[in-house]
Amino acid sequence: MGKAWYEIIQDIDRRIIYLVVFLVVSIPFFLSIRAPMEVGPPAQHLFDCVENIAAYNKTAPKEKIVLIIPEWDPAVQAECKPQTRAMMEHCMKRGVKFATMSWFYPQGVELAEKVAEECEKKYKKKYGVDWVSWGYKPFSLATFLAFIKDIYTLVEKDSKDTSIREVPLMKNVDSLRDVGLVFYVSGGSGIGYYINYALPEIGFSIGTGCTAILGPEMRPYLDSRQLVGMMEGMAGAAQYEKLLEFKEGRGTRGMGSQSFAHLWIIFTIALGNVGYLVHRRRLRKAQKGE
Amino acid sequence: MHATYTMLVLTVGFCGPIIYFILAARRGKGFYIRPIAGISAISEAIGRATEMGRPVLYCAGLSTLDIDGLCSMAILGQIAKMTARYNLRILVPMSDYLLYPIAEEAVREAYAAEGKLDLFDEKDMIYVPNQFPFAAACVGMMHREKVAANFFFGYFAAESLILAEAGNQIGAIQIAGTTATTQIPFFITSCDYTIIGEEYYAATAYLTREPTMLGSLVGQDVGKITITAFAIIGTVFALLAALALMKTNWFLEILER
Amino acid sequence: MSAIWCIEGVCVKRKKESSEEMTELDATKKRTEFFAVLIIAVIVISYSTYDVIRASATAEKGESLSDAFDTLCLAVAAVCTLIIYSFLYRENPFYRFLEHVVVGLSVGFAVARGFTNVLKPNWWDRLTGAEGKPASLWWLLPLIPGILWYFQLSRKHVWLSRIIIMFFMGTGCGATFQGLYQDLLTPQVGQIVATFKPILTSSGGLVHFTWDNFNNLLFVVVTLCVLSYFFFSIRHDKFPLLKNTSSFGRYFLMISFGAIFGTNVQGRMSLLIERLNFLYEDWLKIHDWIPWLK
Amino acid sequence: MRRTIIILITFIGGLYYFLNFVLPQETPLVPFLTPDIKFSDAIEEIGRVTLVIGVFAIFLGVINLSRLHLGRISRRRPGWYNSVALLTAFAAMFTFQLLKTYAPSEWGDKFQSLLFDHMYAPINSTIMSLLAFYMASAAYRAFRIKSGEAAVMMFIALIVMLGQIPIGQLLTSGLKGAEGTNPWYSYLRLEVVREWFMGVWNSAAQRGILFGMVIGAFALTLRIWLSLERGSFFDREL
Repeated sequence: MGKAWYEIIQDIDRRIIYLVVFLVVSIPFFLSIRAPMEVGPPAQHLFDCVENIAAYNKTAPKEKIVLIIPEWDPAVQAECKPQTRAMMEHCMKRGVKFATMSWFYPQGVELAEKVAEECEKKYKKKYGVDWVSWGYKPFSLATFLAFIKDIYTLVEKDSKDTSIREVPLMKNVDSLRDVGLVFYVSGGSGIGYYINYALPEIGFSIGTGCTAILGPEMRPYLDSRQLVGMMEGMAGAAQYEKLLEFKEGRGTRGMGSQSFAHLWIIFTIALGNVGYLVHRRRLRKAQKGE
Repeated sequence: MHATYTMLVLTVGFCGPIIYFILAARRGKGFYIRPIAGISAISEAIGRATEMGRPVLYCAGLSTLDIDGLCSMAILGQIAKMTARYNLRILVPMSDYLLYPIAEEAVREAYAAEGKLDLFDEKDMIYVPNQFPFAAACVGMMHREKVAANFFFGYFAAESLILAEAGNQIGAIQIAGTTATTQIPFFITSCDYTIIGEEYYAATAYLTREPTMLGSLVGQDVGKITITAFAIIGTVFALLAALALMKTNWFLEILER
Repeated sequence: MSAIWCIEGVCVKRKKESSEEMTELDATKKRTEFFAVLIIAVIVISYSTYDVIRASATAEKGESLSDAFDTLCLAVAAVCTLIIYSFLYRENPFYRFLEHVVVGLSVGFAVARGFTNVLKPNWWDRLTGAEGKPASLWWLLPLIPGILWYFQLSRKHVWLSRIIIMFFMGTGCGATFQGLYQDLLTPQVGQIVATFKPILTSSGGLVHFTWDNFNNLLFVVVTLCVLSYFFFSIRHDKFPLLKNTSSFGRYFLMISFGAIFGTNVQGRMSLLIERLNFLYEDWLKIHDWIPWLK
Repeated sequence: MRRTIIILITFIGGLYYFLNFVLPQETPLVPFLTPDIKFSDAIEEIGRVTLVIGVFAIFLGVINLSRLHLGRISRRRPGWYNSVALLTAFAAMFTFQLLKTYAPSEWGDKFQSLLFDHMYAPINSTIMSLLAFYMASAAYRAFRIKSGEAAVMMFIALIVMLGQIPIGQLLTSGLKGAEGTNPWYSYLRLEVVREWFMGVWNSAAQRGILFGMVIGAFALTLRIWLSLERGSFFDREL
């Protein structure tokens, strides 16, 4: 005896679901589909924070810089790379100088440097003047605390092996107090060190670019204003790209695949429920008939 | 980090009732404890494994030597005791080198306590460091050994759904408990029972039914009542301050000292 | 009673049956699978060979071997990716092989890292006085407790290993105390303190109940209801209020878990996008040969 | 006797960290004798020693793993070639990782990169990306309106999913008020509702779980540290 349609759609083989996921995520790679996002408050606040720093720098005697901490590796680059890129684009576009360094992932800062070099070409900026890399520093709480007190005890050379005092950008930077925003891009939770140890000492703003997985964990910090804003996953990057009017960004592009995959999941959920409800109704009718 | 005054007071405020009720329980005072179905289901799962004559798998996830890991080891000891009683094998892949010897010791102890030391095989305890190799090894074990029940107790990250879905595919009965709240939804969708948040720390108390442990649960409830009271008082003070009925929110000031 | 108080898996309660039907595939299915694997293997191998040859041919002088090796590495990575995906179809010998390989790699990596990152700088260098650190034979002392771990392997003296295990349990506990407060009460704005929010505002002598105030009220109510779900020792029949709050608490938990599930879909899809990006763009280089993408 | 020793050792193990937390920052290590050396200054050295002692345990796992797989190979159990692969991979990774750190050479590094960057890392991220598929099948299977709880979870998950993709946002983009105005119905836009669920409901529920968990962890810590914990592992006579 064959199954009724409402039983079939309740029990689709998982392999078919897998196959369709694979196909719908693949399609946008072969067709150029762009999908702009509506901007949410977390991304907007982060954007405003950088804008404020840019405005402050125009009038203040001493410029503030942005410190970008790329704590990611290739495994999460689908989300973290567009976030890093968007922030760097923004800084370069507004002429805000930035530094970058990583504590947990040696690869993080290398990958971020590559991203910065791509931006550099686009905006015709120069290493050392507009941005600097402080390199990878192995983390220990003691070194981190020392770093908060004085960056120069830890960062003696930049990642290109020049003495840090000779980098033009650093002439303006005496301590972490000259940092306006720390932007922590990560799929892990090391941001707690900045919130718990650095924030009470130094009143900078902290923003984060996190994977979508980490988003809910970051919410309480947003709520308690310990974080000014965040880019949440690929969608966060896409929102930021929209604010920047940066159309060829990887976040915006990835959202095409995301949309199709989401729609497929929603469709299967709906299908399963329709089957379930019809089935239940039929069963009830059958019971009444007896 | 050093304790602030508030923290010291709170430490005493939290520890005091716990120790008091543990001592009271030892003197023979009985306490009521509400049931947690996920924990009662553990023996059901082991019963089913016994019927099928297949091993069970215990997975502590990415726990390290912290309180989550220690709790997981305490639960492992209890579950291993049950599997020993029913002459079952328990497979324990571990991802942390510090917890690995502890797990081995816990399982050995459990089998020894039931007088089944000959059933204990060190080769069922394997060490696989790092998140995804660990997940791959667990999934492989589930498929090859055709486990009848999976227990996930400990700290989990992204691998939670990989493990739970693989267990679901082979039709194992699955019980999960974790403190990683972001992973609970995935356990809920793929496991038969999920133990949430604090229930996880209470699990050993439920499994042993020792008066000491039950007393501790009562003490914990006092701690939670304290937090509830704090939240309500704090909100009232925040309201008073917002309505400008008070010059400063001195309740907040005391807390932050 | 018990069923009411658990968050039971909301998954469809299937009849739990063993997966016998997966292992007993009929012969035709096996033959189809064999040919499918064969075809995929031929395509992958021929493409990789072509890619490697092309890389070595286009390389600068003296670099051809090195470039060919790099391209080969890329092919290895792609093959590994494909084999892992084959697990989605079903467990198979290729996956099993790769699983063992990755376990081996992982252990090798962990042990090597344990030596290079921990033992060498923290112990060996201090014992022998390398890297500008003063040599000190005191560092032989940690060996004694270190050896205790290995009494696990002896049946007779296994209790000695218990000493070191419990020592580590003790340190684990001691270190936990401060960690707990980091979540609860950090010096500036802790989680408890952040819960205190005004549920009314006043301006110009008038009292308002704004949208923010409503959210604040909601926040406190949800937090406390969820917390009340975790009360273990209070009888619900004696405290009817608790019965209500804790059942609401359970629904609030479900809302939170649904929200987490929803956001996670996005995160997990990103991982797949990243892998496909590797397969299509880095390995197959679709931008080089698909006309409309050039 | 043995039990007393072990209870004492457990207590001592946690004592330093506990005291370091409880005592004020200025407490000297040894009162009156060393006023300059603070109690908390010893944390680094103590941490280092415990770390070193701990790492010695890593070989225990390796010993067991080798015993298991050498046994399989020597007895020619089914799948013994997998065990060969495991041990070979282990030896190769270990050797090349050490070579890369202490004796770097071009081809040594290349092989290390083959093993790490082109096998270990891609396998890792591919296993992780399996989650995308599992997510879809778990959602399809689990989200049925069978109980109130499942329905709530499904409903919220749907809203959140729709609210985070452009197409979903397009559905309710008509509810936006005119530029600069904020009519009540603009709060019904999917991305706003999503934000609300994430920001208020989810944060609040998470905080509730967190409070409970902190207390639970507190109690367990106390029980283990003071050897009040009971259960097979903790109260067997030695």
